[in-house]
Amino acid sequence: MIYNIPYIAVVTLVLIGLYAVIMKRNLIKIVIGITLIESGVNLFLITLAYREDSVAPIYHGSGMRLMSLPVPHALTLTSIVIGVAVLALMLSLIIHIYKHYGTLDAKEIGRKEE
Amino acid sequence: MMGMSKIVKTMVSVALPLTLIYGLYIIAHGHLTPGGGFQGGAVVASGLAMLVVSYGSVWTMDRIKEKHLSSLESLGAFGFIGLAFLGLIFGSWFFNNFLLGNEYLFGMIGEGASNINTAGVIPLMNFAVGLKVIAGLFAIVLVMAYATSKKGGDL
Amino acid sequence: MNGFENILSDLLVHSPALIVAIPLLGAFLTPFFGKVHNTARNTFVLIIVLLTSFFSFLLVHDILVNGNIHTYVFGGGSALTSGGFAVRILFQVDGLNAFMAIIATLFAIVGVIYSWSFMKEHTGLSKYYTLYLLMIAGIFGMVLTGDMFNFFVFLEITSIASCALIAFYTNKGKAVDAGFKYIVVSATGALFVLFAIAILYGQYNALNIAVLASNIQFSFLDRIALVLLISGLAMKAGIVPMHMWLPDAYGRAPSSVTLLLIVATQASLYGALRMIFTLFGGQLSRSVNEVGGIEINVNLLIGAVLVGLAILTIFVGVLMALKESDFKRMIGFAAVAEIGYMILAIGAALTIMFSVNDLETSRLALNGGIFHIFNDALDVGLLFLVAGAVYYATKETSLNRLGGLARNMKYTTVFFLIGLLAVAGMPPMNGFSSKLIIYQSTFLVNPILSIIAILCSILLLAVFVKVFYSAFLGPKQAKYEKVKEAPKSMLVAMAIVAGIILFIGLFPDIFISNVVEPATRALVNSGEYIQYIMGVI
Amino acid sequence: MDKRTIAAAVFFSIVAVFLIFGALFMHPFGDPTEDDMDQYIIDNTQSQTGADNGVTSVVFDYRGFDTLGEATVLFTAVAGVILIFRRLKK
Repeated sequence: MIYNIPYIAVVTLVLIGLYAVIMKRNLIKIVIGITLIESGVNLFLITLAYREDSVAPIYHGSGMRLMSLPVPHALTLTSIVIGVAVLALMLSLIIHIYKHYGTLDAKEIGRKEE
Repeated sequence: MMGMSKIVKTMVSVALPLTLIYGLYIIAHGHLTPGGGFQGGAVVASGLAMLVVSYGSVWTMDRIKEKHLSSLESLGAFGFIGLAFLGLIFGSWFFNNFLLGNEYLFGMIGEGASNINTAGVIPLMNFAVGLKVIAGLFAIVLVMAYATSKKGGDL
Repeated sequence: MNGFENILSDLLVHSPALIVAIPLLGAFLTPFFGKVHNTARNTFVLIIVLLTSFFSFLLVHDILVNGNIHTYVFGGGSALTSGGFAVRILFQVDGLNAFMAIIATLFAIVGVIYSWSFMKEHTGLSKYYTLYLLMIAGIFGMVLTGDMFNFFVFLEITSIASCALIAFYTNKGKAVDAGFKYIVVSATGALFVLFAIAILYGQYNALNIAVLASNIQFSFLDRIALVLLISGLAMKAGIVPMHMWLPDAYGRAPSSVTLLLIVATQASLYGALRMIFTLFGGQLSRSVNEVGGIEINVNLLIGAVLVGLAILTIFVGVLMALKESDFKRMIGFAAVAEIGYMILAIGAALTIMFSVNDLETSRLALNGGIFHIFNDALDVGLLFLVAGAVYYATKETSLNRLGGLARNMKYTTVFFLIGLLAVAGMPPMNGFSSKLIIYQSTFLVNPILSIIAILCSILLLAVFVKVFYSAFLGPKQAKYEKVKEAPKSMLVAMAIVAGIILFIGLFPDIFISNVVEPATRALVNSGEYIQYIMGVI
Repeated sequence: MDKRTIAAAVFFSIVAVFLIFGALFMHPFGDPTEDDMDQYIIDNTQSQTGADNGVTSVVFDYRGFDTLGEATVLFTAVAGVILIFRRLKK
C-alpha cells in the first residue's frame, strides 16, 4: 500500500483536473483543469521511470550504479512540450473569445451566440 | 504597457546575458549533461520573455518582428528535418546517426569521458532544436503579450 | 530500365517515412515561399502534396496488389534488437493502414486544389498552408505508425493544427468558440490516450503495438487502458455523448479545412479500430468473465455498447439536422449520423462474431463498416465543398435566406444533388452500396435496429431534399441576381469527388474486392500484423 | 442541479473509482515488473550512439522521430498563434 502512494497522487491530480474540466464553466478554469490532467500524466510517466537506488542515466561519474529508465524521461519531455503548445493555443483562443463576448463564462457565451 | 521601473530594467539587462549564456551552455552540452535543445531553448526564451515583461511588448515588437522569429523557427525546424534527410542520403535510413564513427566532427564514441566531440548528429540536432525552441517560445510570448497590450491588437 | 526499377524499389522501401517527412519539410519551407509570391507558394504546396501522393500511391499499390506488409525503422537496423525489444520507432503498414492512406491522399489533393481559389481573398495564407500541410502530415503519421507514443504525438499535431484552422475566421466569435471547444475535447481525449499508453508501458515496458499485442494479458489495468483508449479516441471521433463539438467545428471552419477534419475524425476512428482489433485482438476472442457466478462475455458487452451508442448517434444526428437552419452545421449533424452507421456496422460485427459465432456475416458487417468510412468521407466531404461554394458566392449560410441558386450555379447544383443522393443512400450512388451491407448485417443482430437505420436514412433524405428545394430551387431572389458560378479550381475539386462517388456507386464490387477486402482481412487477422514484427509463426 | 451536472457527476465518480482501484493494482513504486527494453538501452547507449547522456540518446537517436513530431507540435502552435492574431485586412 505504501508503495502505491505515488500512483494515488497521480490519480488525485488527474481527478482534480477532470473535475475542473467537466464541472467548471469558466474557460480559464477549464484550461487549468487540462493542465492539471497533463501534470498528472507527466508525473505518472516519471514515476514509471524510477527504480530503487538508481541514478540518472548519465554515464560520466555514475560509477556503474543502477540507472533509472531513460525512455519515460524522453516521453515526459515530449509530453511537456506538447502541453506547452496546447496551452499557448488555448490561451490565445481565450483572448479572442474575451474580445468578442466580453465574458469567460461558458453559459453566458452560449447565450450570446443565440 | 510601457514597461516597468528603471530598477527592473537594469536588473534585466544584467541578468539577460547570463541567462543567454547559461541556456546556450545547456544546449551545447545536451549530449553530455542533463539538458538539451528543448531545455536550453526554454531557458533562453524565458530570458527573452523577461525582456518583454520589463520593457513592454510594444517596445520589443518595434525591435524584433514576429515575422523574423517565425522565419528563424522555420530555419531551425528545417535544419532538424534536413539532418534527418541527410541520414537517409548518407546513412541509408531516415534519422540515421550517419556522423557516428567519422574522424572529424562529433564522431567519437565517448567511453565515459565527457568529451564534447562525441555522439554524431545529436549535438547538431540539439542546436537545430535549440534555435527552433528559442524562436518559437519567444514568438508565442511576444505575440500573445502584444495582442493583450493596450496599443496592440492584431499584428 | 533496370536502373529505373531499382530506384523505384528503393523509393518503395523508404516511402512510409517519406509520406510523412515530405509534407513536414514542405510545411517548414512554406513561409519562405510565401515571401516570394502567392502563386509560387500555392504551386509549391501543390507540388509537395502531389509528391506525397506519388509515394503514397507507390506504397498502397504494393500493399493492395502484392499483399505485403511494410515496415520502416527510423534510424535503421532491424525492427527488433536481440532480445525482442522494439527500441526504435516503427512504421508498420498493412491493408487497413493503406486504406486510410488512400482517403488521406485523396482529400489532401482535393483540399489543396479547392483552397486555391476558395481562400485567396484572405490574409495569413502562408500560415494557413503551413498548418494545412502539417495537418496532412499528422493524419498520415496517425494512420501509418506502429508505435503507440508516436500515434499520440501525431494525434496532437493533427488536433493542434486543426484547432488553429477551425478558428481561421477570427472575426467571428462563433468560429473561435468552436475552435476552443474542439481543442478542449481533443486535448482531454489525447491525454486519456497518453494515460493509457503510460499504463501499458508500465506493465509491459514496450511501446510498439505489435510487441504490446503479443504480450498483453488483459489484466484489470489493461482493461482500464482499453476503456481509456476507446473513450479518448471516441471523443475525437464524435460519438454521441461527446458529439457536440463536431457540428460546431465542421460548420464554422472553412470548407477546405472541414474536408481534412473529416479525415482526421476518421483517423481517430481508425485508431480505435486498431486498438480494439489488433492490440487487444488476441485477448478479445477468449475474454469471458465471471462476476458473481454469471458469465459475462466482454466482447459481446463491447459489441452491444457500440451498437447502442451507434443507434443513439444516428438518431441524435438526424434529429438535430432536422431542426438546424444553418447550412454547414446541418451537414455537420448529418456527418454525426454517418459516423453512427460506421459504429453500427462494427458493433454488429462484434456482436455477431461472439453471439452467433457466424464469421462470414461478421466479416460482411466489417466490410460494410470499412466501406462506409470511405463513402462517408466522400459524401459528407462533397456536401461541405458545395456549402463552401455557396458561401463563397453568396457569403450566406443561413438556409432561411438562401434561395433560387440553381439558375446561376448550375454545376454546383448538380454536385449537391449527387452528394444528397449519396449521403441518403439512394441507389446509383456509393452510399447505397455500403448502407445496404450494413442493413443486411444489422438485420441479423436485431431487425428493429435495421429498421431504425433505414428510417433515419430516409429522414436524412427528407432533410436534404428540403435544403435542395429551399436553397437551390424556388423563386429567383433579387439579392442573388448577380451570383456567379464557383471558380474553376473549386469546380474541379468537387468534380473529382463527385466522379469517384459515381464510379464507386456504379461498380462497387471492384472497389470492395480490391480495397475494402484487404483492409477487412488486416483487421480480422491481427495475428499477421503481430507476427510480421515478432518474426515467429 | 440540472440533468447535465448529474450526468457529469456520475461519469466523474465512475472514472474516479476505476482510477483509484487501478492505482492500487500498479506495481510497487521503484520496482518495475518489466524493464528489459530500458536495460538494453542503458547497456548499449554509449556504443550505439556515442552520447554520454542516456536520455538525450533516446530523445534524439532511438526515438528521434518522436522528437521531430514534438518539434513540429511547437512549430504548429507558433503558426497557429500567429494565424489567430493575424491582421484581417490586407
